[in-house]
Amino acid sequence: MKKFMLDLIVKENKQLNNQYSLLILTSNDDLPEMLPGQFAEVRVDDSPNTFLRRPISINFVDYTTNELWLLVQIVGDGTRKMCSLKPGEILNLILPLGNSFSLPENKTDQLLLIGGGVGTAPMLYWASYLKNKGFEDITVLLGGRSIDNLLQLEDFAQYAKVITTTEDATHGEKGFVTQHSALQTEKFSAIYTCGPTPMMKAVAAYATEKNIFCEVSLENTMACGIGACLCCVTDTKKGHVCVCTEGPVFNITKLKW
Amino acid sequence: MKKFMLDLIVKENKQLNNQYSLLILTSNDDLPEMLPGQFAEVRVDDSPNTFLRRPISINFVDYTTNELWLLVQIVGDGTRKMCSLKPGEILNLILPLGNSFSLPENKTDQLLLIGGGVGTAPMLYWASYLKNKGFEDITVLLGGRSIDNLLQLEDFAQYAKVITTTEDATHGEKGFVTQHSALQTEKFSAIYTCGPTPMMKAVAAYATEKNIFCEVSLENTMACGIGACLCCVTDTKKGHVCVCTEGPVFNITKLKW
Amino acid sequence: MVDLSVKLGKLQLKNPVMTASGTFGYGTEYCDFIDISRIGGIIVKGTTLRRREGNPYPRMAETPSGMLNAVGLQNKGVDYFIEKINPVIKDIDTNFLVNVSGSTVDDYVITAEKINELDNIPGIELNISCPNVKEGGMAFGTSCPSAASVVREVRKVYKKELMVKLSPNVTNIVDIAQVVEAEGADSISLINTLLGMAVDAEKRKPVLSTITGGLSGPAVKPVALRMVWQVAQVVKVPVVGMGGIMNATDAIEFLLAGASAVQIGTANFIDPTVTVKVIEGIEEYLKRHNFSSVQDIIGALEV
Amino acid sequence: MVDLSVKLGKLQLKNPVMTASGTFGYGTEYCDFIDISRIGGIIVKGTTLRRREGNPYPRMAETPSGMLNAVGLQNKGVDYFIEKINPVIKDIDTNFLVNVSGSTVDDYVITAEKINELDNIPGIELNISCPNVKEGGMAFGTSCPSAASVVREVRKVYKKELMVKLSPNVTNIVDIAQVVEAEGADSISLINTLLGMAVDAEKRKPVLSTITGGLSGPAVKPVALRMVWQVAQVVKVPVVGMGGIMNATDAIEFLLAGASAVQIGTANFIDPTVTVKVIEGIEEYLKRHNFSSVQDIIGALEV
Ligand SMILES: Cc1cc2nc3c(=O)[nH]c(=O)nc-3n(C[C@H](O)[C@H](O)[C@H](O)COP(=O)(O)OP(=O)(O)OC[C@H]3O[C@@H](n4cnc5c(N)ncnc54)[C@H](O)[C@@H]3O)c2cc1C
Ligand SMILES: Cc1cc2nc3c(=O)[nH]c(=O)nc-3n(C[C@H](O)[C@H](O)[C@H](O)COP(=O)(O)OP(=O)(O)OC[C@H]3O[C@@H](n4cnc5c(N)ncnc54)[C@H](O)[C@@H]3O)c2cc1C
Ligand SMILES: Cc1cc2nc3c(=O)[nH]c(=O)nc-3n(C[C@H](O)[C@H](O)[C@H](O)COP(=O)(O)O)c2cc1C
Ligand SMILES: Cc1cc2nc3c(=O)[nH]c(=O)nc-3n(C[C@H](O)[C@H](O)[C@H](O)COP(=O)(O)O)c2cc1C
Ligand code: FES
Ligand code: FES
Repeated sequence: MKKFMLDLIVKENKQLNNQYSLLILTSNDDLPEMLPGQFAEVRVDDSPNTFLRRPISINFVDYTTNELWLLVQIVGDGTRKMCSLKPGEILNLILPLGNSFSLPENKTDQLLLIGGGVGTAPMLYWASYLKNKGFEDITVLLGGRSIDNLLQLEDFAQYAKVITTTEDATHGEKGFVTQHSALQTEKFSAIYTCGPTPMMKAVAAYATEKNIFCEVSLENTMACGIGACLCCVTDTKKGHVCVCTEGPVFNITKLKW
Repeated sequence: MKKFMLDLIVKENKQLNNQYSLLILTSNDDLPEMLPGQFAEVRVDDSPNTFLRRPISINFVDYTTNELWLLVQIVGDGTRKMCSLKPGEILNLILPLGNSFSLPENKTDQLLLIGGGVGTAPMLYWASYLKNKGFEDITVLLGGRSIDNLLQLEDFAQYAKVITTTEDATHGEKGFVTQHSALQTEKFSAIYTCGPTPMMKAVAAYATEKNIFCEVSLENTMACGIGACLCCVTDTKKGHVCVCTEGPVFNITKLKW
Repeated sequence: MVDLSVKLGKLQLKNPVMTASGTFGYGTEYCDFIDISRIGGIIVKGTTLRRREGNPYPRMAETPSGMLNAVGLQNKGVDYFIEKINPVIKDIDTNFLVNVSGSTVDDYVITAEKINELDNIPGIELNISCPNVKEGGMAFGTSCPSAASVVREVRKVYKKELMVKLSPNVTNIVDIAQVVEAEGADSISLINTLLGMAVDAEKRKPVLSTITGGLSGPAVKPVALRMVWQVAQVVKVPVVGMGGIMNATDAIEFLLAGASAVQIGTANFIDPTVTVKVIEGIEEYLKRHNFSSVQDIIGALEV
Repeated sequence: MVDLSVKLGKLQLKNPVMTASGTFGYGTEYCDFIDISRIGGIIVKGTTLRRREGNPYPRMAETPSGMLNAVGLQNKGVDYFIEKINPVIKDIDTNFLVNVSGSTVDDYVITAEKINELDNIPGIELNISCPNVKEGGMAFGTSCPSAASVVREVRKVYKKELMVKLSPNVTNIVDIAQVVEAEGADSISLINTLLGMAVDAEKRKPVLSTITGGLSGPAVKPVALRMVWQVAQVVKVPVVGMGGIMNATDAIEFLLAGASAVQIGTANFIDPTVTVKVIEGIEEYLKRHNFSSVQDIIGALEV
């Protein structure tokens, strides 16, 4: 897929709570094609401690309104600056980067999308994409420390059945995503997950045990995002591969997990 | 004089034209005492190319309204950022720094203040200060390439007789400040000047020839502004001295000009 | 029209802007963003005799105005380059130079010999300065005798442009440059990365798997400029300057300090179109200052 | 309550935060902003046997996340320090160390002898690393024999804390550190500035009157951390780390890498209260991580 460096316009910055913002970007030109699971490298201007671009997942794309959504969690100066952008300001992005989630084979497959914290970001676009392609049985399982870490629940509800866990029992079942009762009661045919590594490893262990197809979206420290610097490798059964080009989505059978 | 590091509040940012802004700063506490000729070291936040503070003259202080004025010319990233500050934003300053202009002896002395370009900055406070101290005969001579470079004419008019030169004859007499007819017709007893070095040197040559008391306000590259780094020296008859502590105001007889 | 072309030893470049090894892949990674044939020269990523897996991750740490990398010369070996990469880049109209690394002098020599056979590759950049591999690389570039021996042996087998890339992690860069010149280098490029380190205070661990790594980006520009200037004062062969170039002004600073050409590395990560912008910016500068050729500003610093 | 005190050779510091020579004047310049007696130690500006006018201006250039200086050890000489400055700082309750520079070994020795007589000065920092003066300074710090000779001779006459400050402009910092330790240094501080250069592209001139100058600030932090870590691995005497420390996190990184104390330089220019903030930040970090003493984190990097 052709990559672009684009100046997009901030249409709206919805501060979901003091940790998360949803940036709605648009452009005077048509947005390029992007796939679920891909990400953008965002240039953060006017931030002295942010030298390199920051990788941020494609949260949602609406071609009818020409909107690209980014869901950003404040963890440092770069994300803080992004979350304080005002409507009308310009954000420079390189996109779309990386591979994408794999389409399941049968429209009737029972699909589970698991997101932890800001790891839900790529899942919204994936859920909507699956729904649009005619998949019928989509469950989204979101987990977080507390209700504040469960994001975009209403958006997800348009495309999927939504179930949740929180560690403090403020929403859904109490505990971690891997402890959700649905994992015991349902027979999923494919699992897609993104979130903290321990969570993804637990999900992968579950999938391996049950012999379920499973893709995880990995994070890594990135400098270029386009396969030029070799800084973002992860260790696979085939050796070191770049997360920015051969990932971020990996089938767990390829990893040394 | 005691120095302070203060967070001041931007009350107003008057964009005089596309090159100059007048920043009106205020504080919830009383502003400290400052003298004409002194300067502040301004910290510029969110500007990746601005690592050190920037020295900016005290343009005007109004203790009744608790206002400090800074007149800033955009020359690079630091000054550009200052000139784009919005009301309510915070600016961190160290002040007051350096020495000040010397009070003349007699209230009837014929005083000439010469400013070139943004070098007029310290002159406004000096003119108002002199007027308040009861000096009666104050002339301010402002020069610039064009009318756009003549700043705060109306403010000056409250305290002094204002005469001007422009190189393109868009305001006042055509030419450089040192070519103004007043220098031929009037007998000044003291001259104070700030502006580009070639201008100040020409003024100093005039003063030396006519044997007139003359003080110049020098610029230099500064790192600390408080006499700690020894980066800002100028060569005087007594050797290297720091412009930030023994200046910025120098009597021309002390310089090797 | 201003003349941007420069002669670099045995090479003729259409303009003095090249890309730095390890930061521009094989060039093709950037084809979506720019016409890479506009670039004066492309130094492909560090190539060794045998395939190398590189260092474990994490391999990167951001630092003030710069970054540390500990890639460790991950590459599939020179034969892979010859068989798989070279056919792809063959017809792109710019100079592709291969950056050659090794753990022993023999490694360097055999790799260089193989590349000498490739008609479309007009030169190599001998990397005697990689701080990220234990056995080789930097060790060669930090002492005169070892730098001399590797250049001498490679020169015997390599007939085309032999550019030698120096390490900045030395007491006296001039000594190394003179030795390398004496052994027959056609040009000298510098600087490779400065050896640095990053610590995660919260985790109380080094950020990089290798503890130390190579520092690049604007943070190193003052050191790079100083070394380029020092070397350009004493050697007769052309010098290629790099280290923290982010824009045309930075590139011009290196040219003024004595570099006949520049390489751009880390900046490509932030702006994949930076090379073309720098070429255009140099042209604009020359016009504005009424120079007819980039030659007029090379080493033109008034001291 | 956490214990911030550290032992530094013959010195006892109330906390591990000192100020770096040449950036904090004689301390008194900062009295309007902070209570300087809260600082663990103050290294006063570079002092030489005879008065020095320093270099011509311009002496300063801003660089990405850093600055170059070419002050050139401007000072009024050791006798002036003894007569005019020492009486003023005498009663301030912190450790004042004098940073001693010289052009010859004799210069160093005589200056150190004179300072040895001052009861209130518990130590000197021997600057064998100033890149800004032609004759001396850095030359001593960039070769083992010359570093050895100056430390040896000064050690003979100087009885109190002898801290030796190393130059980062060397191929092998560990060699120099070991030699300096062997000759009797009580502690080792590093890094002094990296030799760098700035060019004004529009004027086609160097920015500094001396062409090259010393680079400091966050830009050098990765190099400084690496060298502190390398040196702390091999020497037994305490190491004092510096280079680009802007906040408590930076300081903690140096402590974790093996520094027993840190010095803060350039950061004072941007925030004259930074020293106190760093002291408070270290205390806060120790509490948050349940350490009872700063000793617990010195060299505690898990590698
Ligand atoms: C493929 C991918 C997709 C991502 N998608 C999203 C998303 O949709 N929304 C979101 O909020 N975050 C996302 N992240 C994480 C996001 O990139 C980091 O949070 C961000 O780079 C931190 O920048 P900062 O300047 O705010 O923090 P910093 O001050 O730089 O660092 C804060 C913390 O973030 C870590 N970090 C710094 N840089 C990176 C980097 N380049 N990659 C990974 N971690 C880093 C640091 O180790 C540190 O612990 C994604 C990361 C990757 C690799
Ligand atoms: C005592 C004093 C008082 C001043 N008063 C005013 C004032 O009232 N209003 C005003 O607009 N300007 C004033 N200046 C000049 C002002 O400090 C510089 O224009 C400013 O620092 C430039 O910062 P920048 O980031 O915008 O430009 P940069 O991108 O840093 O540089 C642009 C140009 O400014 C020069 N410059 C950079 N830093 C300094 C520095 N620290 N000192 C001097 N020149 C520098 C550079 O050489 C370059 O030519 C004063 C300077 C001094 C020394
Ligand atoms: C991620 C990365 C990988 C690098 N790999 C190599 C390499 O393989 N061979 C080499 O000679 N230099 C390598 N370098 C060094 C660069 O070519 C260049 O010398 C250095 O980065 C300084 O230039 P810059 O500041 O413009 O990046 C690498 C640099 C980076 C950042
Ligand atoms: C303006 C200036 C003057 C300096 N003068 C001296 C000096 O006289 N003696 C010395 O040993 N180091 C001197 N240094 C080096 C500092 O003490 C310190 O080693 C260096 O700046 C790195 O620390 P920093 O990045 O915190 O500034 C000077 C540094 C600066 C910026
Ligand atoms: S981030 Fe550069 S190769 Fe992946
Ligand atoms: S700016 Fe530091 S002494 Fe004047």
